[in-house]
Amino acid sequence: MRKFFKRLWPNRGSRWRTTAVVLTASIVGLGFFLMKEGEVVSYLSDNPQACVNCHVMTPVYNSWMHSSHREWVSCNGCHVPQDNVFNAYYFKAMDGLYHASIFTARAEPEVIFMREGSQEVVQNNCVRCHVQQVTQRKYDGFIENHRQNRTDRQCWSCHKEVPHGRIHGMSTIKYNIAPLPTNQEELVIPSWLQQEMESE
Amino acid sequence: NRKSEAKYQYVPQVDIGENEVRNEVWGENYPKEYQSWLQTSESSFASYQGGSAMRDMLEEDPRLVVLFAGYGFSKDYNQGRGHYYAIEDIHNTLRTGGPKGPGDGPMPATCWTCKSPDVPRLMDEKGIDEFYSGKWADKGPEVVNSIGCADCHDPKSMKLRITRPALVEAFDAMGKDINKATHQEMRSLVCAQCHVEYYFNKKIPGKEGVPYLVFPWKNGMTVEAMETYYDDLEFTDWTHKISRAPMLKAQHPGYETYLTGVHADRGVSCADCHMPYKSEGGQKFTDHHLQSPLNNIANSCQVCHRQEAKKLMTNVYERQQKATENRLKLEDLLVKAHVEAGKAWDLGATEEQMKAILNDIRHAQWRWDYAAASHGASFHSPVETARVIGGGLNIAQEARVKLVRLLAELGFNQPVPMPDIATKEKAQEFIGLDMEKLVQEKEEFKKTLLPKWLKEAKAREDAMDSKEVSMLDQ
Amino acid sequence: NRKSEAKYQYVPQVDIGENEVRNEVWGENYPKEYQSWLQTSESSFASYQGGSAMRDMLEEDPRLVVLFAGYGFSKDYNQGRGHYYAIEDIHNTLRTGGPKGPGDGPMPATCWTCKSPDVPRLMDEKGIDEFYSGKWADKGPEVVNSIGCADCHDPKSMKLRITRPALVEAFDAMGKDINKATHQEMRSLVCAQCHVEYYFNKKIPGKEGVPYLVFPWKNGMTVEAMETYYDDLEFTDWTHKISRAPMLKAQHPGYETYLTGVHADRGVSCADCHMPYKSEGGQKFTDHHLQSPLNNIANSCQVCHRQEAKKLMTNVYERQQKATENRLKLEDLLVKAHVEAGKAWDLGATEEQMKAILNDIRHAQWRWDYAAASHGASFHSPVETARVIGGGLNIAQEARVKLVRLLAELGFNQPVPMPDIATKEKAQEFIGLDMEKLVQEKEEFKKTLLPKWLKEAKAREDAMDSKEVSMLDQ
Ligand code: HEC
Ligand code: HEC
Ligand code: HEC
Ligand code: HEC
Ligand code: HEC
Ligand code: HEC
Ligand code: HEC
Ligand code: HEC
Ligand code: HEC
Ligand code: HEC
Ligand code: HEC
Ligand code: HEC
Ligand code: HEC
Ligand code: HEC
Ligand SMILES: [Ca+2]
Ligand SMILES: [Ca+2]
Repeated sequence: MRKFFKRLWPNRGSRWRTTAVVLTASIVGLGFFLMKEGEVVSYLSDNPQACVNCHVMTPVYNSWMHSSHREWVSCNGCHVPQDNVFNAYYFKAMDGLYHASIFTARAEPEVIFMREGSQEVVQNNCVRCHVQQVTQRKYDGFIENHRQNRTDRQCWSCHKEVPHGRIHGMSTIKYNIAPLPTNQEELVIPSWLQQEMESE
Repeated sequence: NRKSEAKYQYVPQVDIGENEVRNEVWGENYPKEYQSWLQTSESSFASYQGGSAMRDMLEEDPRLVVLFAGYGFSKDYNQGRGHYYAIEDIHNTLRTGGPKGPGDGPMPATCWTCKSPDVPRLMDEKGIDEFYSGKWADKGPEVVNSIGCADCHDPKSMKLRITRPALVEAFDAMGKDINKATHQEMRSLVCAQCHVEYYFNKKIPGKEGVPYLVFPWKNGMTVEAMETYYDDLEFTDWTHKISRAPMLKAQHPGYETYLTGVHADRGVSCADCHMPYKSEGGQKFTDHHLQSPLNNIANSCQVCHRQEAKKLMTNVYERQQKATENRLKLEDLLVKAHVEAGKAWDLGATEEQMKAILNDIRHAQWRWDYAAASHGASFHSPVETARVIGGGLNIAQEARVKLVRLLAELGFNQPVPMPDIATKEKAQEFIGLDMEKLVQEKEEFKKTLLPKWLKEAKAREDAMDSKEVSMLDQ
Repeated sequence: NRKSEAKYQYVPQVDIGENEVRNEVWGENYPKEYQSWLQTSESSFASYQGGSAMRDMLEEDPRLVVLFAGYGFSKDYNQGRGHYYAIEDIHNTLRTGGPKGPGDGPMPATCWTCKSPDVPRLMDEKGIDEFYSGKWADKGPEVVNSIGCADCHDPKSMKLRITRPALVEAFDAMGKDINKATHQEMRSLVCAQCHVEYYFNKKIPGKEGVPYLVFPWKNGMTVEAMETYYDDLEFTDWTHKISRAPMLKAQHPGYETYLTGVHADRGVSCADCHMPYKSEGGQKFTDHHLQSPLNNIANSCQVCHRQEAKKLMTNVYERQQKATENRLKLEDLLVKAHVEAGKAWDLGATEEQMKAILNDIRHAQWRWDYAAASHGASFHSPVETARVIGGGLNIAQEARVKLVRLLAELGFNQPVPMPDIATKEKAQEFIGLDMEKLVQEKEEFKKTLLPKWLKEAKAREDAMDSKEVSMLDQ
């Protein structure tokens, strides 16, 4: 990643320098545009809809929506460190930047994988909530082998369904109809009914 | 922008109109949902008390015939089955009788409300009051598509939407705005358009005489709140033929009872269990085969519960059986109370003497029905269901204690002999129904009027074209 | 090896003897468990229907006085509180009367069985039959330590163990071997030694006259199975003073009802909720402050449920309130039935005429008690509790229907006037209890006999030495 940007950056004094300045300016401008376009402010929240700003996130949104965890934890609860506030926003910013650049470059793969860093974060988050269930001796009778498995393996190597289901990939959910933030139409009733209701 | 791409990753085949009633047209754009919707036509699964198989409730339990004496449900009452059959079943039921043409038959047009996407279309075209007006037979040629896409979806965005005014009005009456519902709530509210207790209010100021569909939720949705609502209105569905009690019919308060259960409390929606995700060839979509989740435990319950399917099934059956046990006791008491009240009339009881008794019978049977007709409730909310039945048992017996005292006063101090209602036929004979005539009329209707309706509808729909989406539109 | 290291991480201070009854001696080796055990002496928490605070059940609900007329529970009945108080409470209750010395008083020795670790010691020393024989007062000086370590633990390995023969015998009767219990089951079975329905069987062949403690589980643990068991034996706890019905007392069928709930179904044990882990200074141990989990939601419920504490508390209260609602209705009916039956006797009813009625009263109150006395059951198993109450409502009213008919026959055809039982005092007066005398006798006992018992016990225990563990033993 760093290499990639280094190569892109023009050497001091090169003819490209001026062009680069102009380019930088436009990139910043574009950045603001992208920020608006990407509803960046919404990323500061824990609202999972922030993540569906990108269509590539709709399969994971939808699978989460249909998972046992929907009522308990949304994206950030698993994918962002929850140990302290600073860490959380830092991780989110880095993650967000990464996603945004890949997305803008249209380089998203058909099947997305968590990077190693993310995996650690997620594993820690599973443990954060389930620590008692997976560590207490007294639950050994209730759930076998958890104490060992906690350290040796990733939770989702067994709990494959949690929370995105067994099948992954961009087209695993055919009609990615998620409540897009761009689609903020508020009525849940057809217009004829709305008129009728108003006329009363 | 790129975000909207998501919405149209698929290639729409047709442009679906605002009032597109033909499910197969929607199906061209959404074949998987449509294919699974078609499966609601399956009718082979039977569970302990539910499933999609045809089950004649009156045959399974002839006591119901006595409970409903003087009312349509004593003629014919089946367990609900798949959405695919909504139209067919309302054609076939003896409750709608054998109309000979417009203006004829026992039922109002309002009966169509929960059976078809033709309903929102007609309401849009004619107005709501006009839709509710007239006889069931008047709109026969207009309502022909079974419950489908347009009932729950906005054709443009495919977002869930509420198409039935009664639900919107009921929210209004409770001081709530249905447009504030969350996405997750909508996944239950679309069902709450139909799977709810209702009545026909013919006395709405300005709409007098129109059997307007109303959900009686103004005071709340508990069995007591709705009872007070009806008592305050002095509303009565029918007068019982034997006891002459002013009865209430509870129709499937599924949503109301579901709300009192632990699943609703934890944010689990109807669609989570009855329309879970399904995988086909590596793709996931919402299974539109709405059915008993017991026929689909792996995709529904097991998303959240790791227990074996058999165990989960047992959990459901256990709760249903416990509810049934006391519900049947209550049923027995109600049959006795009706018959005993009939005896009291025979012996010359006065209105004055009967008043409190009949009111008890009304309230007890209302509780029984609230628990019985909300078909899923013994699982959706077993504790509330048991509470309601317990209340009913108490009131039914209260009626009987009073009845015994009255009968003694009238000179009859012994158990009142009970009729033989061992079978549906015997029970129907006991309450004086001429079943042969009813069946005969229905047959006549199916031979003469019904084919006309269907022909007329076909002609109308054939004339509607589906707009293929041109490449340019995309 | 490393495994035994784990076991003996702590340095045992004393060598605990097989029959060590003094909790403080165990406490030297296990200070954290002991300290938390001591907390069962706290008595300030009150929840909607439970908690550790002293609650006079008869004052909270004077109807109970009438239900128990002719039986000890009409004199005095408190909500159970912490294990710390088991001895104090059995000394204080008016039910045990004011014995003047050995051989005196209304209660048998068997009453001690569930109150103290002195019990297994005595059974070991004297034999089981001998322990159960004689009067409660006979063993007063012997039983002084409140429920503690030796009741549940093996002193060598600290493994859980069953020390009460009744539980072992009940397993035998069901054809089960308690030694096959899993570790997780043991975490409930130690409680099932005491939190269960029981009766005193004086007719065991070979032990005639000994009020032998028996759990009536041979046919099963449901309310019906135990009822059949008692009916078959023609067993009666007492004859009701007003109705003369042959009554059954249900004592805290906590374990039996728990087993029918979803938590038991999912393998959750009593200890999971009532003895969760606790952390202190980085060390985890089992919290021996047995109490209402509602005073400790974070460590109990929230291990498995991530809802807010308030929500979980509401869940519990809701279930309890729904059970209470119908339980109170049933209570009302039972009071009426007893009084109406009394009236019938007054009017000259015959045994023959009353028989079926009294049997109904017996069965209805048995159901009420099964639901009421199993204090946690309205949460442990809300659906089963509701089912049981529903059954009771039906039977109680059946009795009343028959009573009304009989009363009419005896010439009394109107509602029977009910007594004023607005307070505990009024109710006790109504059933003819001489409370002053009872209180007086108890005071006398506490002033004279009780101090002697305690002195005698102290002398005995002071003579017992605790063996300090020498370094060599380790
Ligand atoms: C309960 C924890 C949890 C929650 C909540 C959660 N995720 Fe995940 N997520 C995971 C786990 C575990 C994986 C890895 C799945 C695997 O590799 O099988 C994952 C994988 C992913 C991936 C990689 C793609 C894939 O399909 O494996 C993306 C993208 C993702 N999550 C985004 C989201 C978004 C967006 C949300 C909120 C709408 C969300 N996650 C909510 C735990 C969670
Ligand atoms: C700007 C568009 C966009 C947004 C908004 C977005 N993502 Fe992503 N995300 C992507 C793209 C593109 C990828 C694929 C990256 C790859 O695998 O190369 C991705 C990959 C991921 C992954 C797997 C890779 C990794 O980092 O381990 C996770 C987890 C993830 N996203 C979570 C989230 C969460 C949580 C949110 C909301 C807080 C979110 N995403 C919002 C575009 C986005
Ligand atoms: C914010 C808290 C939280 C996080 C993070 C979390 N869970 Fe959960 N999990 C819950 C709750 C709450 C439940 C539901 C428990 C209940 O039914 O009351 C649950 C249920 C489960 C279940 C049982 C239901 C099922 O779907 O099988 C499993 C297994 C599970 N979680 C695994 C995981 C794994 C694996 C992760 C990490 C990828 C994870 N959890 C992350 C809170 C969390
Ligand atoms: C070797 C496989 C394996 C690994 C790794 C594993 N688990 Fe499990 N887990 C199981 C099994 C098996 C069960 C038993 C329940 C079942 O039938 O699914 C279970 C049950 C659970 C439950 C209780 C589910 C319920 O029904 O309430 C939770 C919560 C859970 N695991 C969380 C985790 C977490 C968090 C991790 C990682 C720290 C983890 N598991 C790692 C196999 C595993
Ligand atoms: C937690 C899962 C769950 C939820 C949530 C749920 N149901 Fe059910 N429902 C069931 C089960 C299980 C049955 C019993 C099926 C049987 O007896 O075969 C059932 C039965 C029914 C039945 C009777 C079906 C038949 O076969 O006769 C109807 C109708 C129904 N539910 C509608 C609803 C509606 C409407 C909602 C929301 C208001 C809802 N359900 C919410 C699980 C659920
Ligand atoms: C508020 C919506 C609503 C209205 C109005 C309504 N129904 Fe229904 N109807 C339902 C639902 C929901 C079911 C499925 C009930 C179930 O099985 O749980 C049903 C089931 C049926 C069935 C099939 C099962 C059976 O009972 O045999 C028939 C026939 C039927 N209705 C006829 C009618 C008639 C006639 C009327 C007018 C008196 C009517 N409906 C009014 C919602 C409605
Ligand atoms: C337009 C009205 C309407 C709507 C909306 C509706 N239902 Fe129904 N539902 C009915 C009627 C009517 C029947 C009975 C059909 C029959 O028996 O002919 C029925 C039957 C059912 C059955 C019984 C199926 C079987 O196989 O026994 C289930 C389950 C069910 N509905 C669940 C739902 C759920 C869940 C929703 C929302 C996602 C929903 N319904 C929305 C009217 C409706
Ligand atoms: C009884 C109500 C109901 C009916 C009828 C209905 N749907 Fe749905 N539909 C839903 C629900 C609920 C969802 C899930 C929405 C969500 O989770 O956001 C859904 C989701 C969808 C989706 C989104 C993609 C997916 O699979 O999750 C499509 C497309 C769809 N339905 C098409 C159809 C078509 C085509 C028909 C008619 C053949 C139809 N629906 C009839 C209730 C209904
Ligand atoms: C979307 C998640 C979800 C689905 C789907 C679901 N449940 Fe549950 N279920 C829950 C939650 C949450 C609870 C409440 C207990 C808790 O907080 O852990 C619960 C509670 C229960 C209970 C205990 C309540 C009682 O009545 O005693 C049973 C039994 C149960 N579910 C069975 C089922 C069955 C059977 C199905 C399928 C028809 C099902 N569940 C579907 C989440 C779900
Ligand atoms: C799932 C958790 C759970 C389990 C398992 C459980 N209990 Fe409880 N128990 C409770 C709750 C919650 C209450 C209600 C406390 C209150 O009302 O304050 C309660 C109440 C009680 C009470 C009355 C306490 C009081 O304050 O009056 C007793 C005694 C009791 N339980 C014993 C048991 C026994 C014995 C078992 C096993 C056979 C058991 N419990 C299993 C949660 C549990
Ligand atoms: C099988 C075990 C067992 C036997 C035998 C037993 N008890 Fe108890 N006792 C208990 C349990 C368990 C409680 C706590 C009940 C609760 O509150 O849930 C209790 C509570 C009490 C209390 C305190 C609460 C109250 O009722 O005031 C007294 C006093 C008492 N018992 C006296 C007696 C007497 C007297 C006898 C003999 C007739 C007796 N016990 C026999 C188990 C037993
Ligand atoms: C030796 C008999 C005995 C055993 C063993 C026993 N209990 Fe008790 N328990 C009692 C008695 C007696 C009382 C009532 C004490 C009183 O009120 O004086 C009681 C009271 C309680 C209370 C009420 C406490 C309060 O604060 O209101 C709870 C809760 C309880 N027990 C739970 C348990 C659990 C859980 C177990 C097993 C881990 C258990 N008990 C084992 C006899 C026993
Ligand atoms: C009412 C039953 C009961 C009584 C009384 C009781 N215990 Fe326990 N004890 C338990 C249970 C249940 C466990 C958990 C056992 C397990 O999970 O293996 C336990 C665990 C322990 C442990 C193992 C370490 C731990 O903290 O989990 C020790 C040590 C212990 N108790 C000491 C004592 C001492 C000392 C006393 C007396 C002051 C005592 N116990 C009284 C039921 C009881
Ligand atoms: C060791 C795990 C565990 C503990 C501790 C626990 N529960 Fe549960 N609870 C469960 C399981 C498992 C279910 C069954 C639902 C399921 O399968 O998800 C359940 C079900 C429930 C339900 C739904 C059943 C019903 O009656 O409607 C409620 C409410 C509930 N628990 C509340 C509590 C409360 C309150 C406490 C603390 C006093 C508690 N639980 C302690 C595991 C636990
Ligand atoms: Ca109605
Ligand atoms: Ca008993």
